[in-house]
Amino acid sequence: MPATMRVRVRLFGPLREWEAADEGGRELPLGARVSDLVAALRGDGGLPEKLLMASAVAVNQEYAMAGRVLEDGDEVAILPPVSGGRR
Amino acid sequence: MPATMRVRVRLFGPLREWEAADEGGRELPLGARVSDLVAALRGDGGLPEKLLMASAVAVNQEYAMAGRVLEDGDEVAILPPVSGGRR
Amino acid sequence: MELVRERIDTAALTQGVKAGGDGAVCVFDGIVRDNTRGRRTLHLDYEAYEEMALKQMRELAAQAVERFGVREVTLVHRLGRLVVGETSVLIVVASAHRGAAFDACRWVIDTLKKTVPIWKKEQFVDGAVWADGEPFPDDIAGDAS
Amino acid sequence: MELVRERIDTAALTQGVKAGGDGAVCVFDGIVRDNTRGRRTLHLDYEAYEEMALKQMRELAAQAVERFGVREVTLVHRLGRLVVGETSVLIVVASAHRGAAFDACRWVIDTLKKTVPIWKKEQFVDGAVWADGEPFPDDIAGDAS
Repeated sequence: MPATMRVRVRLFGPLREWEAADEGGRELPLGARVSDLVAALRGDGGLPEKLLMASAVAVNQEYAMAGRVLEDGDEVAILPPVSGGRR
Repeated sequence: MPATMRVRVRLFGPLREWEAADEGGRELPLGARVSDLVAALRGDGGLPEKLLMASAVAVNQEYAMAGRVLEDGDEVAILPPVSGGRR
Repeated sequence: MELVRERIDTAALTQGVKAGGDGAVCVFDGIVRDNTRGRRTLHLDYEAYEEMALKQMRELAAQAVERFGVREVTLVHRLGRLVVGETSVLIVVASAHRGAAFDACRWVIDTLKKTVPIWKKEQFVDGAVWADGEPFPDDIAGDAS
Repeated sequence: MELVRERIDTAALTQGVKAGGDGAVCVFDGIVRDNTRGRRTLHLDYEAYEEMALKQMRELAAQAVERFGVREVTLVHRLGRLVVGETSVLIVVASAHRGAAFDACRWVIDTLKKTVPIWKKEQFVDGAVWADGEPFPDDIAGDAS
């Protein structure tokens, strides 16, 4: 039995416009990092590379680095460049 | 008959507290400059030297330099450092 | 710190903050403009990663108090559909002195625009687009790239 | 631009300025603090060389529009007796962009405090003194010294 975990993936802003935007749980091998999840999303295709490149990632509502190790049940959000406020 | 003119002298802020603060007209020789009027006020005594040193002068509601030549009927205001607004 | 869906009551929020030791209140009122680079705007739709945005807004306000020594920072952002002239974000900083009030107010709006997870879609007469957004600061950018 | 003897209605003045092209309003509200360097203030009395102060305030506003490219500057100063918590000066700057709004607002209050002929006397529990005031800028200082 392979050692896996599930994380919840959330997409926001312009990333919600793409069909690939499944907001559900995602199975990952134990010990997977933020970068592994991003690679998996990229592998799915469907999300525009340019936007993905410019995006940040938050784990459990805090910004997280690419090397951050994920845990079962984590909420991982892909955040395109933000545009709150007003110019 | 000496050639003289009259200017109106006005004092503001802390300068109003001194007894010398006569706000009336003042006779000056024709061609007198801002610096001559200030010297005359200084000669009267009664105005604190420190405050006078820190003050600016306005002629007809515009800041004026010491060398400005006065004209008959000018309004000359001695303005201590201003303190409007709030820190 | 609040995310709201109704109109932001600038007057009430501004009046509410003053205390006896304050000598300066600096307010930033961000409002929906009628155009972006000359293209006429009909309305804007703001959305947020709400749980995270609120957390970030609270942190921003606390950091501003600590960094600039101001007494209080109030920060409200509106979500949903806004029309021209409406307030999208309001920042009120109360402080004993004016320099700190200005500095803190500006730092809060500048930082909010780069880090708080809120996005806006602009509806023009001839189509809708998501605003580009600002690049993330370096300390956040370890990321999906 | 106004010198007034009644309460300054911050809310009304702030609401009144917005126009369609504005994306940012920066407000500075200068209020009477309850102390000066720890000494408890009862009230302040502001007085002005009114004709000149008004002229200077109009010039300040016009210069701010020209220097910073903002759309509009509103500037009101109160005279007479003010108690703690009351607004002595209100500056409202409306602009398409926030940087110019902040810069203009700050420049107006900084310049006003150095050049507009207004003075205040502070009444403390144990006596009254005229506020020191700020030294005049070099371009004004040719003067009574």
